[in-house]
Amino acid sequence: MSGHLSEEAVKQHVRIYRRVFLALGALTVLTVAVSYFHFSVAVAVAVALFIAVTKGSLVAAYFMHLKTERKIVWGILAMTFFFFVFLLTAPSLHHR
Amino acid sequence: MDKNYYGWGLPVDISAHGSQIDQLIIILHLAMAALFIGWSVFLVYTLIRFRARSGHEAVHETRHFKAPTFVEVLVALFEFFLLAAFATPIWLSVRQEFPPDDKALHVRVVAQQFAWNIHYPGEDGIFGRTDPRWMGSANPLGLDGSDPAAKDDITTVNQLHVPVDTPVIVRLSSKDVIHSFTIPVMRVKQDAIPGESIPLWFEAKKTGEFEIACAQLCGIGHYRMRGFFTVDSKEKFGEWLKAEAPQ
Amino acid sequence: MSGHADPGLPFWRKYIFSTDHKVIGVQYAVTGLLFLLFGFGLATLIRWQLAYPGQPLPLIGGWFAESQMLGGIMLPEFYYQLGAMHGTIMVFLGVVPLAVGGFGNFVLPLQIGAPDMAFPKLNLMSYWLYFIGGVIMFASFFVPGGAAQSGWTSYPPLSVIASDGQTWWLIGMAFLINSSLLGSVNFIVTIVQLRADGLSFGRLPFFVWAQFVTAFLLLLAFPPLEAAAVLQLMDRLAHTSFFMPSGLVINDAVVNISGGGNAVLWQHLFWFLAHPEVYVLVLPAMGIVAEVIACNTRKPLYSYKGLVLSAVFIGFMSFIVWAHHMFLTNMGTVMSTFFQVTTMIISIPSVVILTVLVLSLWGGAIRFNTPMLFAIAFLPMFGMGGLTGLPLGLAASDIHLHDTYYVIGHFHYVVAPGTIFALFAGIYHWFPKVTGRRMSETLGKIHFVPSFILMNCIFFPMLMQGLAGVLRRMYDPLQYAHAQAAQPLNVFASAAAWLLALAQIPFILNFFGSLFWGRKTGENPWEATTLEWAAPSPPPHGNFLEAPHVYRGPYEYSPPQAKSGFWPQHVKDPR
Amino acid sequence: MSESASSIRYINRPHPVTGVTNAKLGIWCFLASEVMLFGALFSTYLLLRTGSASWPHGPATLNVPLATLNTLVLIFSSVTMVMSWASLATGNFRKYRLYLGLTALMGCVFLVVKGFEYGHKFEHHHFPAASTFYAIYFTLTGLHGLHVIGGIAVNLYFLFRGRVLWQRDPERLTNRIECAGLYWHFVDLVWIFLFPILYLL
Repeated sequence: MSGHLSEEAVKQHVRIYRRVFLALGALTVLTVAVSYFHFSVAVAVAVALFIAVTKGSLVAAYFMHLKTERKIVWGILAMTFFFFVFLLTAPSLHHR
Repeated sequence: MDKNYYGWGLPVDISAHGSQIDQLIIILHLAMAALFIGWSVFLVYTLIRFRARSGHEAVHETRHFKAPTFVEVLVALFEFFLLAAFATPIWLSVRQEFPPDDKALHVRVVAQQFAWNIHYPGEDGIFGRTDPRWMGSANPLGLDGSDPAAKDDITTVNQLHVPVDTPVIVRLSSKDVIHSFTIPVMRVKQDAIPGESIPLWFEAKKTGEFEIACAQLCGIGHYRMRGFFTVDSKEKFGEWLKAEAPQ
Repeated sequence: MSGHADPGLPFWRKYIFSTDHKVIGVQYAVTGLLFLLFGFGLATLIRWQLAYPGQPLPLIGGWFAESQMLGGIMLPEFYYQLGAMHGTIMVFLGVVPLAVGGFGNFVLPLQIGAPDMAFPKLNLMSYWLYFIGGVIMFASFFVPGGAAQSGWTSYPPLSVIASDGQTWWLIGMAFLINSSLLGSVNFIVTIVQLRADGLSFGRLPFFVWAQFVTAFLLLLAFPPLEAAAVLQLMDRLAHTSFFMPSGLVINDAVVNISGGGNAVLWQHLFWFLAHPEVYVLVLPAMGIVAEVIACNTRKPLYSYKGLVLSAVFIGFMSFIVWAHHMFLTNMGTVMSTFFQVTTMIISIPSVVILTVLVLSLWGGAIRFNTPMLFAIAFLPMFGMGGLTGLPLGLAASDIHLHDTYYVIGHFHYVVAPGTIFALFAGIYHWFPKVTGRRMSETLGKIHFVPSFILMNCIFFPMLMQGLAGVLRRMYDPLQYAHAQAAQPLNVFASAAAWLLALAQIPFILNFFGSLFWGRKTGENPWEATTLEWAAPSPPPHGNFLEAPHVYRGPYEYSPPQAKSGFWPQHVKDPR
Repeated sequence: MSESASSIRYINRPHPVTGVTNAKLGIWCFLASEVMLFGALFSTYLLLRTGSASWPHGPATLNVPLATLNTLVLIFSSVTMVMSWASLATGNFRKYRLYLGLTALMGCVFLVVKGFEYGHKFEHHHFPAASTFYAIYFTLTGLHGLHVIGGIAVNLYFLFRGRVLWQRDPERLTNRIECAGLYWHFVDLVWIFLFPILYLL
């Protein structure tokens, strides 16, 4: 995303930001609402994470412009995510 | 302590699974020596033959060797062969294939800053309940006096006696920090991690008195956590157990 | 010459708080060398206690405080401080700052034809964070209870209940980690963005590739250790129980904490960094050795692509092998088998790199100057280090060898006659570029020969002790019969260690002497082809008079076209 | 800025091949390392939770409404942050300062709400040492809070010092605000995952 945006492009961006903001707000309320239903742990975790991932990707895609970001940034993030998975799961699988 | 147990190479091996580990170590080191000497000879030859001297020009073109890829593949295959044929079977047998409970002697070893507490179940074969609250210098294992099963339990400090040719299942834990229970002559080493009771097993093939050491830094007394590992004949072990039993 | 910092700066902005990558590189290198010397000094004290346990230290025994040496006899607390700080200082304050901070900062921008690093101010901050970390580590010796004494690995619960020195160690580590982290961001962006025109990734000198992979290792592996340090600080200061399981009884008293923690969690987070860290130690060394070998055999490397692919593959694999340090922590068999397989896999690219470097000598016209001697010596020594890793990588043989002197011998072979020899090669090789003067060849050889012999006299006996089961971190080896049997090896290794200390004097004299009396040299004393030799020696601020353009790969030595025997990257037409 | 041999390139102009400026690639690398930092803490959370016999239910022990408000506050601050960048991109310096000020303000509101939450916990003697739940709760939210403070400091710096750079090199300020924005959105992203994991499960 280069620094210079035409007038028209920014107006389009602002419209997107407003819509993303509403979506994020709604999803937040949704995830809180879901927590009041006493689902089993597995379901609760799955739903909560699904909503969180959705909100996260909205922020990343639109606010952080990842949607239009170049390959090199995606490459670094993909590699980081691969090692992130190992880091996240290995200690808990210690006794397997 | 007889001197010829230990020298500059591998210590004497009196363990059932010890010979397999020694075999693996020896094979590995022979292969390593062969590789190292082979490469070193080649290196020295190359250094001498291609040293800078008048009338000798370096050659720009590099591709004149096909051998190395073959050598590398060979080394890789050899490593995986060792892993699959030797290392994994030994590791699985030591860590997973435990002897049947009824045929084995059960012992609890509880490490603490700077001693090994050994706990035998006694006649009833049941370990008395222990609790950190009762642990003190008089009762290092924290045996619960009110528990009937604890009445006949036998506890010693730094003295582990086992009968020869009998599988022994040890439940290893620690009261304070991480220690590591090791008997060099038995090729046994297992971290004692507080908060966990870790099972390990071994079987001694020769009688004698050997030493237990702590292999994981556990404080300033780490170096003086020496225990005695005595392998008795079945009779002598029975006698020792009786002698140690509480009157 | 316009530039972001004009040379008319006051002294302290130009040499102390400079943002010029070359000044920062020299600062890193000199500080790193001083810490290496200090760390080596600690090792010589350890060797005294191992060779003559309980006997008063001659000559300097009286210099130490009562809490360290009582009547010249070393106390266990001080021995374990020496052990923990020797490891910490050599790894985090000595080798990495010299290899990455010193060589990386100075040589890298020059080799890619850039005027400076991408973020000069960030570079300045990196050095001073490192400096503060170093001061904290050094000062921790004088804290009541002494410095950290739970090993350079600081395993809890021991590290959580240790004296105040451990808190200083954690805070010092936080500074060092942030320094390396910011440094790695700087390196990655510099390599990706500031390469000269025509310098594609396929034409990068291997040294730059090694630093590139190293930067990613630092970037992604250090933060988990920082998180672990935060957790351990919380355990120590806020009495939380991240690493403290329930029911702990210390000195016959139940520990008054919530419990429920897991001691092995620290080992996972620590080794998640520490294994990539050991590749951070060796990759820049491989980069230096490749440069020096190519330049002094006067021919291209055997397989540039093989080297680069192996380095990248090592970088990738180094993130998923860490638990081979933890086979004996009651790890499940699936996990331990997985980590044995990944450890076997990662040994392959190391063999490939070593093979390529050895085969690069074939067909060359080898010049045996001092940098080349050190670079050649790196090959068999790193070979020994790599080979002795195999029995430790297989869990079955690891049962006997874990936590013994075999492990100490293994990693010292890789780091001491391996990485540090390569760093010596780098110092002798690039000293003319940094100062415009050459180091003396005779002093260089007087430094090389004894160092090479003595290094082996120290570390080979350790491998033998390891096979005999002699355990590491033992204040008094005479306590155990199996260690007594191998005690002569300790005496021999200790003597070699003290002689090695003497053998460094020629280097120190050479290093400081040559600053004033070394033979003056031009831009390219070694007739090398990479870009740093296209800049004046020492390069001015902004490095190149006019931005270099690159026309070919990095190692075009003895090409048919060039009569002069080498074809620099930036020269369009050699005739 | 002249493109002479000795000045660093691609500060404002994206690199022809990678298509990014130095600062953007740098901030993304930094955020990658932050992913690993919080990754280690989430790994700790996962291990402590799966390893413990009983783990308190989030909504029963923590103040969910207050945290929900905080989540909305942080999301709103993300929007104002990106709006401040967009305003700069169209040259509207006044609107940029307004939005950036709002972002910093929202950050402070988040911290104040967090302060109340912590205060409430301390009153009931729920200190980090109380249990591994509170330990990881305070450590995770505390480290996240430090990152919020860092973000506010950066935003305030640009709020007051932005004009100088705006006059000298508007494009460079726009790039810097974009990078500050990327960091701020990342901090919001971490909270988006922190909130359900600690408060709702």
